[in-house]
This record gives sequence, structure tokens and C-alpha cells, in this order.
Amino acid sequence: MQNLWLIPALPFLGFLINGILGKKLPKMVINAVAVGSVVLSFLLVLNIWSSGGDLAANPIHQHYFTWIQSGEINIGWDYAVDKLTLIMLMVVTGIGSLIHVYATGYMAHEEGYYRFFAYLNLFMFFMLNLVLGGNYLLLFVGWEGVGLCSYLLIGFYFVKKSASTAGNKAFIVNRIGDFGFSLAMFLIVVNFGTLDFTKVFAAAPGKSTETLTAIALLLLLGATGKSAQIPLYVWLPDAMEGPTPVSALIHAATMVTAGVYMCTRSAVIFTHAPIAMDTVAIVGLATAVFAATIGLTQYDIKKVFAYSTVSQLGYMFLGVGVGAFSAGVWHLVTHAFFKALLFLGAGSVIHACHHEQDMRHMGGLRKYTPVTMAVLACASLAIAGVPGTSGFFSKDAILTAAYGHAPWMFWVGVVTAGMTAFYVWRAFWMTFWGEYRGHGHPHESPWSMLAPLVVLAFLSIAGGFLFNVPKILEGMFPAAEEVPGESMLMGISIAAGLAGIAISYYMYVVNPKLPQRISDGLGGIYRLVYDKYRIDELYDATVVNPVITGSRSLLWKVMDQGVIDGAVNGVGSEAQLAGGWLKMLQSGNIRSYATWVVLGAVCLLILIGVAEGVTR
Amino acid sequence: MAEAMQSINLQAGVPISWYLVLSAVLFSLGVAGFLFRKSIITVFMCIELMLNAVNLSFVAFANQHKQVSGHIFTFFVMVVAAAEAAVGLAIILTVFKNRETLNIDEINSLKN
Amino acid sequence: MEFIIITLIKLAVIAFVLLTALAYIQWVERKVIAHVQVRMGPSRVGPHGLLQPLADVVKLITKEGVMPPHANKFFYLAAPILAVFMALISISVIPFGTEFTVLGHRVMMQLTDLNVGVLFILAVSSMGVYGIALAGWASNNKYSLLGGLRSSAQMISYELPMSLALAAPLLIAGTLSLRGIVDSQAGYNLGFIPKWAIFTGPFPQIFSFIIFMIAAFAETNRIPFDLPEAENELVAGFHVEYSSMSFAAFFMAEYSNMVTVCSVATLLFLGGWHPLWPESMGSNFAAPLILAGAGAICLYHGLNPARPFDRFTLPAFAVIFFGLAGLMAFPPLVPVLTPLFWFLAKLSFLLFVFIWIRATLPRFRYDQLMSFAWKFLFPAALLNLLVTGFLVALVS
Amino acid sequence: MDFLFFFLFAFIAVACAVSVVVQKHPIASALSLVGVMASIAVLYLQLGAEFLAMAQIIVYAGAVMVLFIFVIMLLNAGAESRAGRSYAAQLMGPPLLVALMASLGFAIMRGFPGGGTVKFDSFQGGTAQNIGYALFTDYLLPFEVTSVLILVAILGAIVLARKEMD
Repeated sequence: MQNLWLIPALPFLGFLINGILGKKLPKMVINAVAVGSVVLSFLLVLNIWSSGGDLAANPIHQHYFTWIQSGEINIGWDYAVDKLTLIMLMVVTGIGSLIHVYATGYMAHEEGYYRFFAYLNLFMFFMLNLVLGGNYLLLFVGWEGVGLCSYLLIGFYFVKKSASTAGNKAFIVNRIGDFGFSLAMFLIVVNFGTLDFTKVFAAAPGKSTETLTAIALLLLLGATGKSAQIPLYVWLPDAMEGPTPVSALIHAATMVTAGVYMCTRSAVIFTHAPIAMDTVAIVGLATAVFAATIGLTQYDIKKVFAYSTVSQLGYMFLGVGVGAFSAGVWHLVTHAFFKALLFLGAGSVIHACHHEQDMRHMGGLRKYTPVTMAVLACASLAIAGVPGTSGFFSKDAILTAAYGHAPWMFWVGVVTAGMTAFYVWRAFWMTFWGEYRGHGHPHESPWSMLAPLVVLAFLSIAGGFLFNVPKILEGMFPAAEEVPGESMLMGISIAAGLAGIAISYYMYVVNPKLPQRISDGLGGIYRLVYDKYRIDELYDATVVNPVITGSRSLLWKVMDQGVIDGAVNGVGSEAQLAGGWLKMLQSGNIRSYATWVVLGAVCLLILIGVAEGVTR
Repeated sequence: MAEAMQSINLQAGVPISWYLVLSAVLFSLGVAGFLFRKSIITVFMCIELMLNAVNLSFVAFANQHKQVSGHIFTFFVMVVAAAEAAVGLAIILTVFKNRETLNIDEINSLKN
Repeated sequence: MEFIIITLIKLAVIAFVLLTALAYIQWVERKVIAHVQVRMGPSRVGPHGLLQPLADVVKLITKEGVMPPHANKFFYLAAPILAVFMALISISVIPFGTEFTVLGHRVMMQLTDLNVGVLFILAVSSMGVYGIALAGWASNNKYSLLGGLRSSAQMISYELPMSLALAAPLLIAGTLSLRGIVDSQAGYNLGFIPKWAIFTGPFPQIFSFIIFMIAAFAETNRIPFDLPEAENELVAGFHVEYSSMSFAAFFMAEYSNMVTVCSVATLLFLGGWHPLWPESMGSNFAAPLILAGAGAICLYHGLNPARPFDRFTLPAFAVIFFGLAGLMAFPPLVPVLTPLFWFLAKLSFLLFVFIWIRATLPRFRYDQLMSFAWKFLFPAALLNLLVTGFLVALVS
Repeated sequence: MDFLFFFLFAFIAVACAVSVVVQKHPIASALSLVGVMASIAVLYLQLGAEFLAMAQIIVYAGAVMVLFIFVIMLLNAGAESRAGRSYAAQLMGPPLLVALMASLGFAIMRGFPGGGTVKFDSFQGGTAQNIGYALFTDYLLPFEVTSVLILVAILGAIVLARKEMD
């Protein structure tokens, strides 16, 4: 019998200890508590992995207590583990452990050390809750909880205006997605009478397509918020204000994939709603292309990787949308490896360059930080889809499935893959080749930071062999149809990736003047892309400002000041008038007051007497 | 009234209403003191008198219904009266310190 | 009717004995203090000054009562009466022996057995403040007013630890009737340790007893807590303006209060009339033996007189003591008189402690007195009550 | 006997209450009030409330009224001054009082035409045990709340009455 509740409980305990006592504890203890709790959770997950038995046939399902009981609806605190959950657990706790170790080195000299680890542990708790939850509401608890932690950690440097603004932005944008998710849950409750996954999915095939489409689209809205898809992706690039381990853990490896997880979890609903499926695929693809183009132009190393994340998440949704759920999850896993590595490597680079994030002030770091360069190279190879690396397998699986669904999606995907390879390697060249353009002396990071990087580098390269997700998940999802000419498609995508690498090498190592000329040549278009298509400004103009102006002019000036204050003031002045008369009674003489009280008492007594007399 | 007097059996005991009448009389005397006395301390004592009068009727009711609840109410009234006396007298001390008068008619800063 | 007659007879007996005893406690006090201070004490009026109390009474009655000018006449006169009244009335619920039958009537050695006896004593003793406060106020004298205020503050303050100390043995006894409390202390642990509240129970009430005795000293305005009449500060405190019988009334009240608190201590903590060791070990013979011993000593000193008239007086005392010893040993009276003897023995011992302390300890300062009550005695009594209550609940 | 006791102590209570109201001096009023309280305590005994009778004496006569006397002595309050007046109280007071008495009497006579009768010892439910049991079971919450109230009152009294700190 596995005690599932221990897995989230341990990080929560860590959160309590660090959050409440952390201020007084020495750093050694904080490290031990924060890292230890997550590693223990990881070991527990490994235990399930090794001794799980046949999870496909008998998923683990544990009921702890009834949480909400209202009429027919009974929502329990249930944890459930099937293979999908298990994979997510491995990713979350495994990468979580590595990043915790990394953070002990990265954050060593920061203010609020204990606070950071308390938040990080709290995040682990909610994320594990999200993954383990056996019903939508519990998933939602985790969903909201990770959102909260994301907000807290983005705004970790809360004295910085941009950081706290970014935190607010993430929180508010996510609310829109959560609104969709809530509506989806309401619809599920209304139509199914329950939120338990097993019951909902068992009953889903019997429901009408319209209902399922509505539910699926609303769930997708939720997923776009959490997983940064069009139109709600805007918060993720800004979220890079947080410390780098946070970007790696929350905004690359785990939390942002929650949307993918949720859609995969709801596969039954989606497969019965073809329109929703198509929407998912198109949203994913559009996001992938869109973010990739922005990524081409950015100079902030973390921004580049942030747009890359958005783009890769788009890939995952593409996979889910074309029905290749296991491919999507596979990409989720491999992406977790190499994107965490990219971010952590970027963190290492930033650390080396004294918190410089602009690539134009880097360069030539291969002499100073050889290990970082090596691991980043592994990650970049993986994301570019070079054959044999983890990224190759998952991306290829998605693209193949996309070709089976609609060939044009494949071609767009291939172009995106090329762009991906280009901008990642562009960052690589700009960082490690050429001459050092920054200030100070770059230095290699401590081994507490490098060790997790090496592990992740290994996983990025070999992860595709180690975790053959479609094989593990075999039987959980309907198999994607066989696609003819698979090897040819594979060749095309490999070629696109290699081409991207080659072009970037040419543009940033062989002929460094070229990018400037190209951007000058493109002029306005370049400017538009560089400014991220001015989507933020568009949102400001269309949504944010109207809301603010409306609140200010209508709600405040008219409703509040005119109607409500007017009513209050009117009552006040009337009362003042009446009070002017009654003031005569207010003599300040206690005995007079007493007289009035007695008068009232006598009147009451007489009234009661009269009433009694009447009734008799 | 005369009929009522005749129907009273001297062996049966005191009618409960007599206690209530006594309570009412004491209460009215307390009210009278409150209305006509000028010393704030005496006025305060008249409040205690009224409380006592009410307590008496509580206990009489308890006897009537043979239940202990009336006693509990009286108990609470006593406790509250004790607390009230402590705070009230402290207030009187403060008032006297500040205004050097105990005449209730001169303590009228609530006026208007 | 029978009830009323018996009660009236008891009333007469108790009043006579008590008032006489009060006068003679005064004599004992003077004698004891004198001997502590290596003096003779009263010795002129009657043999060994035995008629001194009588002489004092005559003196006080025949003295002129002086009333200070501008005193509030009514309250000035009412105060001593109130004081002595409140002091005497609490004696009425104190039992001092078992029941016995005379001429077919059952008689309790107690005026009345209230089932809220302890509360009654507390209530009456709390009323005792009025006599003193009024006396201080009505005298129209700043010393007496200060004395009166001090005294009432002191008595209110010490009433709290006293009541709390009283509550602890009540928890063990489970009743508020004084007779019931004494009955609950009958018997012996291990065959010889008496089941008095200070020795037994889930929590021996020795701390409670000490706290009660300290508070009792303060309640009766005795040294070391006699601040209200601190001669060197307040001349004589609240009764500075009193003379004649009204002055005597305050003294009567003080001694009467002493008797009351000592009786309460005896009843609640020292097992009332239960002997110190079991009857099977011969406790019934203690009384005649002690009295006979006293008689023998008197006889010996009468035969070897230190002063000429001792030759006549001491043998006379010896005869009285032997007579009492005979009464105590007279079998039909044993079950009646032995409990009475034990009660009076314990009471006398406590009264002696009062006098002994007066001869020994100096007076407190007023702020010391107050902070002692509130900062030490009150928390200690509360703690004792908590522990006792907890243990009683645990045992039951 | 019951009638005798009732009339005796009812008379004392009313006489003392009148004295509370008409005495010129606050001390006299206070002592009259003690008389009222004591006679009410005796009536409690007759009504079978022995615990309350004792509590009445201890709390009211022994503590509250001593506090009053204390304050009167401290402030050296004399007979009240003539200054100030309340037209409302003086004009409306007497008729209102008559009306109050009349309506109360009417209500009592109407509500308790026969009523029960009280004999000494007819009600045994007022012992300390009964009250303690009720207090710690049915009325536990009010009891605890009252203890908090007393605590607050103590604090309030101390804050109000203490000397200003330098």
C-alpha cells in the first residue's frame, strides 16, 4: 500500500518549517529541509515507479475524506495514480529535486533565502496536488495553488517594480483562464453530477457532442491561461522577472505544462469533441509559430527561452490537438528536461556575467564557463531535434501525427522547428562564441549548480531512449493512425533543424554583420516582431484601458459619487433636519433622558395591556 | 381585590404575585430615585436597587416554575452588576477628578 | 415549639459562655504576652489577675462616653453595634460537638446547621467591614477615616485568598454544611493518621491551611496585619474617637472574629471534634488525664507556694481541674464531652498561635501588606485550588 | 410563619428602599440599600434560593456596596447640591411613576391572578449543587463569557482609576 498523501505532504511540511521558522534557522537547515523534503517525495515516486505493478489495469486510487458534500454532489479528497500521473510525478519531483539543489547554489547570497525555499516547497505541494488529484476540483486546487506560488515567486524581488507588476500580470491573466476552467467545471457538474475523473470519463461518451465541445473549449481556455497559449500567453515572457530557478521549474518544466496535462487527462472529452480538437491543434500551432518568430529577434537570453517555451508548449498542444496525446506528453517530458536545462544553463551564464541578461553583452564565454557551454550545447541539440537526442523523438512523433491529421500543419510545424533551432543556436553562438563584450570577469558556477545541469544534460540527450512515453502510455489513448512515408517526414524535420543550426552559425559566427543588415532591410516588420507584435499594447488599448476608464468614469464618478453618495448624503441631510428638531430633547441632562425612558416603558406596558385586553 | 384577599389561605403560603408586587414597588422606588436624585452616586445606587428588584422577581419565577434557570439569571445579573459597579465607580472617580462635582445635572457635556 | 425552646436554651448557654470567654481570652492574651516578654501581666485583681476582665468591664461601663463634635451621631453609635453584631452572628452556624439526647430531645451542639454554613460565615464576615468603615467615617477624624479606609481595603483584599483557601477543602468534602465537612474528616489513614483535611485527601490541604491562617490574621486586623490601628501612624485607627462601651464593643468584635476564624480553621482543616489519634489507642483518656495533670501541678504548687495566697488559690484550682477530669471520665458523659474537649483544645491552640504571633512579629508596611495579598497570597491560593480541583476530579 | 416573614422583610425592604431615595446623605442611602439587599436575601431564603441568598450578601452587600461606601468616603461626598434641574423629570416624573406602578400592578394581577404560593422549603432546587451543575452544563458558554466580561471590567476600572503615570 502506497501512502500517496505523503508525496505532497512532505513538501508542505517543508513549507511550514521554512515558512514559519525559516527566519531563525541557519541556511544548512533550510537547505536540508527544502531539498530533503522534495528528494524524499521523489524517492517515494520512484518507489511507486518500481513497484507499481500494472498501473494500466489497476490504477491506484486512495480516498482520504469527504471534502464537500452538497446534495448529490460528493467531492472527496482523493489521490489517484495511473501511468500519466506517474510520468508527471517523475517529471515534477525529479526535476524539482534537481532545481532545488541548483537553487541552493544560485540563491546562496539572496535576501529572503528561507522565503524563496518556502515558496518553492509550497509550489511543489500544489503541483503534486494538481497531478495527484482524483477529481477536477482537487486538480483546480493545485491549479490555483501553483498560480499563487507562481505569482509569489515572480514577484520574489518585490522591491523591483517590474517584478511585482509581472507578478500581478501573471495572476490577472491566469484569472481569465481560471474563469474558463471554473465554467467548465460547472458544466461538468451540471451534466455529469460529479467531478471524479473516472466517473466523468466513463459517462462522457454518452453525452451530446455540443456539451462536450463546450466543456472542452472552456477547459482549453483554462489551459491557454496556465500554459501560455494564444491569446493568454502574454504573462509568461514577463514572468522571467522571477529568479532563474523559478523560471526553470515553474515557467518551463512543470506548471506551464499543467494545461497540457489537463487536456491529456480530459482526452476522453476532447476526442468526442472534434471541433475542440481542431481548435486545440490550431491554437497550438499558431502559438508555436507566433512565439518562434518573436524568439528570433530577442536579445534577453531569458526572453528568448521564454518565447521558446511558449512555442514548444504550442507544439504540445498541437500534439494533443491532432490526437497524439502520448506524443504531446512525450514532448512535455523531454521539453521539461531540455528547457529546464536551458534555463538553468542561462542562469549559470547570467550568474557568470554578474546578472547580465542581454546577449549583446556576453560572448566568448566558452573560455570561462566550459561546463555550462557543454551542457547548454546538449540542450540546444535536443531542442533543435538533432537525431538521437530526446527532442528529436518527441518532436518527430508530434510532426508525424500532425501530417496524418493535416499535411499543412506538418509543414508549418517544420518551419517552426527550423526557427526554433535557429534562435536557440543563435543564443548559443552569441553567448559562447566571439569576444566577451560584457564587464567584469565571468566565472564558472559552483558545483552545486553544475551537478544538476550535468544530470539534466544527460537526460536531454538520452531521455528519448529512457522514457519512451508512447510505449508506457500504450493503451491509454486511442492510437494515432499509421502515417505513410514516416521516414521521409523524419528526414524533412531533421533537415529543418540542421538548417536552422547552420544558418545561425553562418549569421552569428561566420558573418556577424549580416543580422544587422537583414533587420535593417526588413525595417518595419522587424520592428513589429521585435516589439512582440505589440500584443501587450493591443491588450492595453482594447481591454485594460477600457476597463480602467469604465471603472473610473462610470462606476466611480457616476455610480459611486452620484447615485450611492447622493443617496447617503440625502439621507444624511434629511436626518440632520429631523435631528435639528429632535435636538430639543437632547438636553444633556441624564434625568431627562431617564424620564423619556420611563415614558417609553409605561407606553409599552399600556400597549401590551391593551393588546391583552383586545385578545381576551 | 377583596375577593382575592378572601381566597388566600393562610396555611397555603404566600402568593407568588405578592413577591412580584414587592419587586414592582422596589423597582418603582429605584426609578423614582433615578428621576429625582441629583447625586450621581445615589443615582447609581438606585440602579442597583432596580437590579435587585428584578432579581427578586426572577427568583420568584424560579420558585413558581420549580426551575433553577431563574437563579442562574440572577447569578449573572449579580456578576454583571459587580462588574458594572467597578467600572461605574471608576468612571465616577474620574468624573469627579476632572469636574469636581457629583451633581448629575452639571455633568451635561452630551448636550447638543 | 420544642425547637424554639431548645434553641433559646442553646442561645443562652452559648451567649453566656462566649461572652465570658471573650473577656478571658483578653486576659490570656495579656498573660501570655507578659510571660513571653518576661513580665508578670495582670496579677492584682483577684488571684493571678483572674478578676481583671471583670474589673475592665466595670471600668468601661462606668466611663463617660465621649462623642466628638460634628460626628454623624447615628452612624457613630451604630458602627460598634454593627461590628459586634456581625462578629457574633457567625458563631451561630459553628458546630462544636456531636449530637446527644437530653430527656428524650435530640440536641445538636450548634445553634443551627445551615447547609450553606461556610457561605454564611463568608457573607457575615464580609459584612463586618461596615462597622469599621462606618466607625472611621462617622468619627469625623482624618486618622480614623484613614484607618477605616485601610481596614476595609485590607479586609476586602484578604477575603479573596481566604475564600479561595476555604474552597479547596470544600472541594474535597463536597458539601457546604460545616457539620458535613467535619463528618467527612472522620476516620484514620493507616490506622493512626487522622483524615483531617491538612493530612489527607487527594491533595493535603496544608498550603491551604497556611494561606487561610495568614488571611485570617489580616481579616481580624491582628498583628502583623494590624495596620488599621497602627498606633504610631494613625494614633489608634478607626476607633480613636471611641470610648467606654462602644470602644469595648470593637474589642469584643475583634476577639469574637478571632474565635470565629479559628473555629472555621478547626472545622475545615483540623477535623473539628475528631481526636488526634483513634479511640482504640485511648484518645478518650486524653482529656481526663490532661485535666488531672493540670490539677496535680496546681496542687503541687499549692503545697509549695511561691506567694502567700497561692496556698489557698492553687488547691482550689486543683479541685476544679480534678472535678472536670472526673466529669470527662464519667462514662455517660464521655461521648458528649470528649468531642467538645477536642474541639476546644484545637480552638485554644489556634488562639494561642494568634497571641504567640502577636508577641513575636513586627507590623507590615501598608504597601507590603497589599502586594503580599495580591501578588503572593491570591495566586498561591488560586494555584492550590486548581491543583486540588484537578486532583479531586482525577480521583473521582 | 411564612406570611409573618414575608411581611416583616417586605416591610423592611420597602422602608429601606424609601430611605435610599429620600435620605440626603449618600452614606445613609448606601446603608439603606444594604438593608434592602439583606432583606431581599432573606426573601430569597424563603423562596428556596439559599445559594443566591448568600451570594447576594457576599457580592452585593460585601463587595459592591463596600465599593460604594469606599468611593463616597474617598470623594467625601456630602449632601447633594441644589444646582441644576430637569424640567422633564420634575414635571413628568410623578405622574409617570404613578402610571408605572399602576401598569406594573395591573400586569401582575392580570398575569398571576391566582398564581402559585410560596412556602418555606417548598422548593429545594436552589442549592449550590444545583446551581453549579446548571452553570457548568447548560449555561457554560454564558458563564465563560461572563468571566471574560469581568476581566474586561477589571481592566477598565484599573485604567480609569489609576493615577496618571509621569
